[in-house]
Amino acid sequence: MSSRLKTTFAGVEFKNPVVLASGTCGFGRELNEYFDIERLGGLCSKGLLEHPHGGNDGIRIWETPSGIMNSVGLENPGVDAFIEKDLDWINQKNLVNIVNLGGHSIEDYLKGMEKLNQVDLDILELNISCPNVKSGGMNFGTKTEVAREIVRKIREICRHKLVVKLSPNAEDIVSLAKMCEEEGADGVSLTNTFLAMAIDLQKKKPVFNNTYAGLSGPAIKPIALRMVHQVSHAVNIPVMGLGGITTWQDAIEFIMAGATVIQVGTATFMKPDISMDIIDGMEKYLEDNGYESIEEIRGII
Amino acid sequence: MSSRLKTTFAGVEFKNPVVLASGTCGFGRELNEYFDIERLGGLCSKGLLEHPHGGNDGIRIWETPSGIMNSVGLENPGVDAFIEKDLDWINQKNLVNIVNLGGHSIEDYLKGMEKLNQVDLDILELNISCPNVKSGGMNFGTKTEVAREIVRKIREICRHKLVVKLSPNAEDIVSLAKMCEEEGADGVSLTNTFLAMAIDLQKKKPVFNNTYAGLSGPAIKPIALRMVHQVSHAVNIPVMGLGGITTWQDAIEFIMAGATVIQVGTATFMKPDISMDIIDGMEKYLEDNGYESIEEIRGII
Amino acid sequence: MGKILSNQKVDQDFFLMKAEQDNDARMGQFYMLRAWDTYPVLSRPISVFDADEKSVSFLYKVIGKGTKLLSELEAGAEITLDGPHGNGFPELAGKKKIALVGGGVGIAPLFLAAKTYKAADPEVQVDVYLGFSGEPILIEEYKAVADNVIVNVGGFVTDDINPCDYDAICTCGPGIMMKVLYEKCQKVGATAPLYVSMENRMACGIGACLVCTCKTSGGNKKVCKDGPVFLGSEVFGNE
Amino acid sequence: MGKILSNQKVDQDFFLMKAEQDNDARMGQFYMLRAWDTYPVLSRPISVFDADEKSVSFLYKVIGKGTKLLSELEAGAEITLDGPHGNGFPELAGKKKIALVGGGVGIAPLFLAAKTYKAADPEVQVDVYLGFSGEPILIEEYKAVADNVIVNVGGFVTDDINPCDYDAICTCGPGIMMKVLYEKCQKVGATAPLYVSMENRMACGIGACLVCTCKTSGGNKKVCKDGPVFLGSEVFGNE
Ligand SMILES: Cc1cc2nc3c(=O)[nH]c(=O)nc-3n(C[C@H](O)[C@H](O)[C@H](O)COP(=O)(O)OP(=O)(O)OC[C@H]3O[C@@H](n4cnc5c(N)ncnc54)[C@H](O)[C@@H]3O)c2cc1C
Ligand SMILES: Cc1cc2nc3c(=O)[nH]c(=O)nc-3n(C[C@H](O)[C@H](O)[C@H](O)COP(=O)(O)OP(=O)(O)OC[C@H]3O[C@@H](n4cnc5c(N)ncnc54)[C@H](O)[C@@H]3O)c2cc1C
Ligand SMILES: Cc1cc2nc3c(=O)[nH]c(=O)nc-3n(C[C@H](O)[C@H](O)[C@H](O)COP(=O)(O)O)c2cc1C
Ligand SMILES: Cc1cc2nc3c(=O)[nH]c(=O)nc-3n(C[C@H](O)[C@H](O)[C@H](O)COP(=O)(O)O)c2cc1C
Ligand code: FES
Ligand code: FES
Repeated sequence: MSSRLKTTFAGVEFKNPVVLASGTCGFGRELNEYFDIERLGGLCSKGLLEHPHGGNDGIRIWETPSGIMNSVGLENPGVDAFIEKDLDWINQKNLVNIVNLGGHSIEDYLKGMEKLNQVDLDILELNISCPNVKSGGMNFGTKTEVAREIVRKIREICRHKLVVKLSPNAEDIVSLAKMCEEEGADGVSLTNTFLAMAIDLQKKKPVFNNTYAGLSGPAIKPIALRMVHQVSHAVNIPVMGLGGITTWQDAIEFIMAGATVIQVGTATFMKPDISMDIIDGMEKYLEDNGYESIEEIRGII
Repeated sequence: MSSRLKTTFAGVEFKNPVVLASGTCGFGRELNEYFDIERLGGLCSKGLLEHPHGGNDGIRIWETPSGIMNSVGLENPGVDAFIEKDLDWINQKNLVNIVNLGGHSIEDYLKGMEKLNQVDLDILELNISCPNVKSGGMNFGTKTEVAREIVRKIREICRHKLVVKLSPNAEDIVSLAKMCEEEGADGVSLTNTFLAMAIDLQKKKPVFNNTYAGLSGPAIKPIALRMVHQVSHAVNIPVMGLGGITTWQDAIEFIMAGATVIQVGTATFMKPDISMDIIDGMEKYLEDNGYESIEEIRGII
Repeated sequence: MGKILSNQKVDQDFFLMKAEQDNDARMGQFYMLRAWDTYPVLSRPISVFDADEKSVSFLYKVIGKGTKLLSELEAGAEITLDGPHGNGFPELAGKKKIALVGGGVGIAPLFLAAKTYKAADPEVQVDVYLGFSGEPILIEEYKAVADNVIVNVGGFVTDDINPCDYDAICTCGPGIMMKVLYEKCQKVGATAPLYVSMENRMACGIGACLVCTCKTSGGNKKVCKDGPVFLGSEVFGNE
Repeated sequence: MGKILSNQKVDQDFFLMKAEQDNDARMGQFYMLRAWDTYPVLSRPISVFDADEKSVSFLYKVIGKGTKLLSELEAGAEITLDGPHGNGFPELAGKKKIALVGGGVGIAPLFLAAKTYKAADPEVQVDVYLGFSGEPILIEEYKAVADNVIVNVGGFVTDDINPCDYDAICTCGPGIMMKVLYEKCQKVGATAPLYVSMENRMACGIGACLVCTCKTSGGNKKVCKDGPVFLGSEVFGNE
C-alpha cells in the first residue's frame, strides 16, 4: 500500500480514510477474525452509554429495498465495561480509535464523557442522532439550538478530539453543522440513519416496537451524499461522510463531495471484509488516474 | 369490482384510492393506450406552470439502488395549452382529475391559479415541493412560515378543492401539514422527491446540471411511510400518501398508516399498468380478509 | 465461495442444496448464505443439514426473496458460504435417550444432530419427532439416522412426546412450538435438559451488530454467536 | 412477455438476442426490455436489430447491471418486451443512394434499416459504414443485406464517408460521432438529409415522463415518442 490514501482529519493521522461505522463492527474483535483490522483507517465503536443498556425489545432488523432498518436501541455494555474489556485492545491496534458516545439525557452524556476523559482514545464521536431511543439520542439532534446545548457542554469538558455525528432527520443539517463548528467541534460525521417505518401486514402492526426505526444502506446513499456535499461546503471543519457506501466508487464520490474520511456501515453485512475491497479500489483508482494523494480529489465537486 | 375500494377524500368521491402521481403519467393519454385509465381512482397531471417551460438541460434521469433521481425541472406546456388540449379530455373521463400546479414565484402561482379557477377540475394539487427548479418549487416548501404565505394566498383565491403537496425535505413536515390545515387546505399529499446527489466518476462532475435532483422509488418508501404516518396522526384533513409504492402491499401499508388516497409514481416506469395490479391486489386483500370497505383499515396503525 | 453440487426441490417449497466446502461444521451451526451481489442487502442464515469434510448441505424453505434466489441456483453455480457460525447443539456425552423435536423447516439441523449423536455413541437411543403442517418430507432419510422417527402432520408434534422418557431434548422450530415444549417439560417435571435453537433475524451473523439479541435469564445473548442453541430455561424461563 | 429463442455472445461484450414476439416493429424503433422484477428500477431501451412476424431480435452491448442481466438469460426464459416504440427511420421512397453510418453498438438498428430499404426498392443502393473501437462484429451479416459495407476499426468512421455521394443518410452511434457527421455534411454542402437516432436516457419509454427530452430547433421533443429519429439539423442545427 502506498501513501496515497494517507489522510489527516483534525490533526489525527489516518493511514487511509476508511473507517467502520458505529454499531456495525462491535468493538472490532469479530471482524478481526476476517481480516487484519489494522488495515483500516479507523474503527468507530458501538455507541456507548454511561451505563450498560439492554436495547430494544422485539424485532431489531428489517430488510427494505436496497436498505435495512434497525432498532437496536443502543444496547451496549456501558462505558466502564468497555474501558475494562475492549479499550486497551483497540488502542494497541494501529488504527484510529473512535469511540461513539450516546446518552438518554444530558447528565448521561456528561457522565459518560467524564469517564472517557480519563482514558486514551483518538476521537470521540458524539452521537446526537440515534433514532432508536425514546429519550435522548436523535431528540438532541434535530433542532440546532437544542443540540447546541449538549455540544457546548460536551466540548467544555471533552479533552479528546470531538466529532459530532449528525442526524439526517435534523431540521437543517447545514445549520446544525455550522453550530458544531461554532461550538468548537473538531469535525462532524454524517449521516446517521433515516427515521423510517415498516408495517407487518399479517399482524397489522408496526414491525418495530418503537414504531419507527433507522434506515441505512445503499437506498439512502444519494441523500447522504447530497447532505455531505452541502455540509462540507458550509463549514471549515472536516467531515466524515457515510450513508450507504458499498463500493470504492461510492467512497470516492463522498471524498469528491468533500468528505475527509468515509465510514462503512451496512455494507459490512453484505461481506464482512468489504472495507478491504473499498480501500484497495480507492488506492487503485488514485494510481490509475495518476493522483499522488487523495487530497487531490477531495472536495473537487 | 365491488365498492370496497370506494373512498371519499375531502368530499370528492374516488371509485378507488389509487391515483397516478404527477409527472409520471403525463396527462393520461399515453397510459390510456395500455389500460383504460377510467379504472383509476384518479390522475395527477404533470406539474403545470403558468407559462410553458422547457425544463432542465443535461441528464434528467439517473438510476440508484432501488430508486431513480430525476431532474425534469417542470417542463410543461403551460396552463393555457393544458386547458386547451388536455383538460376536456381528462374531464370527460370517469376518474378524479387532479391538476398539479407549480411556480417559480408567488406571482407565477397566483396567475396559474387564476387561470385554473376559470375551468372545471376536481382537485388542485399545489406543488410547493419540487426540488428541481432553481427558484420557487421546494424553496417555498421547506420552512413552515414561508410556505404559509403561498398556501394562504392560493387558498384565498382557489375555488377548487385544494391539496398541498409537501416536501420530505421540509424542516418539519408535521408542522407544515398543520399549517396547511390551519390555512384551510382540503388535504395534503406527501411525499414529493428527496433532494439527493449523484456524481459521475468518469467526468468528475455532478450527474445533474443542477447538482442535486429528486430521489423517488422503492428506496424512499420506508421514510415516506413514516412521514405519512406522522402527518396523518397530526392533522384532521385527509392525506394522500406516496413515495415508492410499488405493490398492493405497499398501498395497504400507506392506508393503514393513515393515508386516504395513495399515489403511484415511479412504479409506473417498471410496468405501465402496475396501478391496475395494485388496485386488483387491494380489492382482493379486502375480500380475503373480510373487510367490506377500505375504511375499516384506514389509519389502524 | 463454494460451488453448488446439487440443489433439488424436495417437495412443496423445500429445497436441499449441497455445496462444495472445506469445513468442520458441527450439528446446529449455521452459515450465512449469499448468491447475489448487493440486492437484497442481507445474507440468509441457514442451518447445516448435513456435512462432511468436503461439502455441506442445507435444507431450506422458500419464504421470500433470498430463499427464492437460492432455489434458482443450479449445480455448478457459485455461492458465498460464510460460516460455520454459532455454538451448535451440545455433545450430550453420557445421555442414553435423546429426543430431537423439529417443526417445519426447523427439522433441518436435526439430521446432522441425529447422525452425530449416534456416531458419538452407538448405544444411545435417538428419537426424532417431526411436525409438518403440509406433506411430510425426508422421512426415510431421518429414519436412516435415528432409532425412531415420529411424524405428526397437521397437529402439534409436542403432543406426541413424553419428555420424561428422555435424558436430553433438542428442539428447533417456530418459537411458539419451542415454548409449548418447554412448558410441557416444566409441567410434567421432566429432568431432561431442553436445548432450543433460536431463529432471530440477523444482519452480520458474527456478533458485531447486536440485532439478533435474545434476552435470556443470563442477560442479553447474541443468537449468532452465543447461540443459536440455548437452554430452554434461559430463554423461556423468566418470561 | 415473450420467450427467448436464443441469446448468444457475438464477441467481446456484444450479445444477440432473439425473442418470440408478435410484432409489427419497423426499422429504428426500440423496445423497453426487462427481465427482472423491481431491481433495477428502469427497463432498458434497446433498438430492433431484426424482426419478422413472429420474432424480434436485439444486438446489445453489456454496459451495466441491466444489460448484464439480459446477457445471462438463456433460451426459454421469459422477458418483458414493451414496444415497439418510437418513430423509426423514415421510408425514403425515391432516394437512390442511402448511407447508413453506425458507431459501436449504434450499428444495431442499421441492420433492419438496410434490409427494409432494399426490400422496399431493390434498385436502391444501400451502403453501410460501421465504426468499431475494438474487434468488428457481424460484418458478414451486414454484407448480406447491404450493397457495400465499409468497416473502420479504431479510427473515425465519419472520415470514410463522402456525404455528397448520397441522397439520404441515417446514423446511430455516440452523440459526438453523429454531431461530427452532421458538421461534415454541412461543411461539404451535402444535400442529403441526415437522420440521427438519439439515445437519451429513458424512464417510461412512452412519452409520459419527459425525462428523455431532446431540445430541437422545433422545440422540445420526446426521444421515446417523437424520436428516436430526428433530422440532424433539428438536433445539432442550433447548438
Ligand atoms: C440460525 C438460523 C438458522 C436457520 N436455519 C434455517 C434452515 O436450515 N432452513 C430454513 O429454511 N430456514 C432457516 N432459517 C430461517 C431463514 O433464515 C429464513 O427463512 C430466511 O432468511 C428467509 O429469507 P427470505 O429472503 O426467503 O425471506 P424474506 O422475508 O424476504 O427475508 C427478509 C429478511 O428477514 C429475514 N428473515 C425472514 N424470515 C426469517 C426467519 N424465519 N428467521 C430469521 N430471519 C428471517 C431474512 O433473513 C431477511 O433478512 C434459519 C434462521 C436462523 C436465524
Ligand atoms: C432508443 C434507444 C435505443 C438503444 N438501442 C440500443 C441497442 O440496440 N443496443 C445497445 O446495446 N444499446 C442500445 N441503447 C443503449 C442502451 O439502452 C444502454 O446501453 C443500456 O440501457 C445500458 O443499461 P445498463 O443497465 O447496462 O447500464 P447502466 O449504466 O447500469 O444503466 C443505468 C441507467 O442508465 C441508462 N443508460 C445507460 N447508458 C445508456 C445509454 N447509452 N443510452 C440510454 N440510456 C442509458 C440505463 O437505461 C439505465 O436507466 C439504446 C438506447 C436508446 C435510448
Ligand atoms: C445495526 C446498526 C447499529 C447502529 N448503531 C449505531 C450506534 O450505536 N451509534 C451510531 O452513531 N450509529 C449507529 N448506527 C448508524 C451507522 O453508524 C451509520 O451511521 C448508518 O448506518 C448509515 O451508514 P450505512 O448506510 O453505511 O450503514 C447503526 C447502524 C446499524 C445498521
Ligand atoms: C420523472 C418525474 C417527474 C415528476 N414531476 C413532478 C411534478 O411535475 N410535480 C410534482 O408534484 N411531482 C413530480 N414528481 C414527483 C412524484 O409525483 C412523486 O411525488 C415522487 O416521485 C414520489 O413518489 P414515487 O416514489 O411513487 O415516484 C415527479 C417524479 C418523477 C419521477
Ligand atoms: S447478527 Fe449481528 S450480532 Fe448477531
Ligand atoms: S422516456 Fe418518458 S417521456 Fe420519454
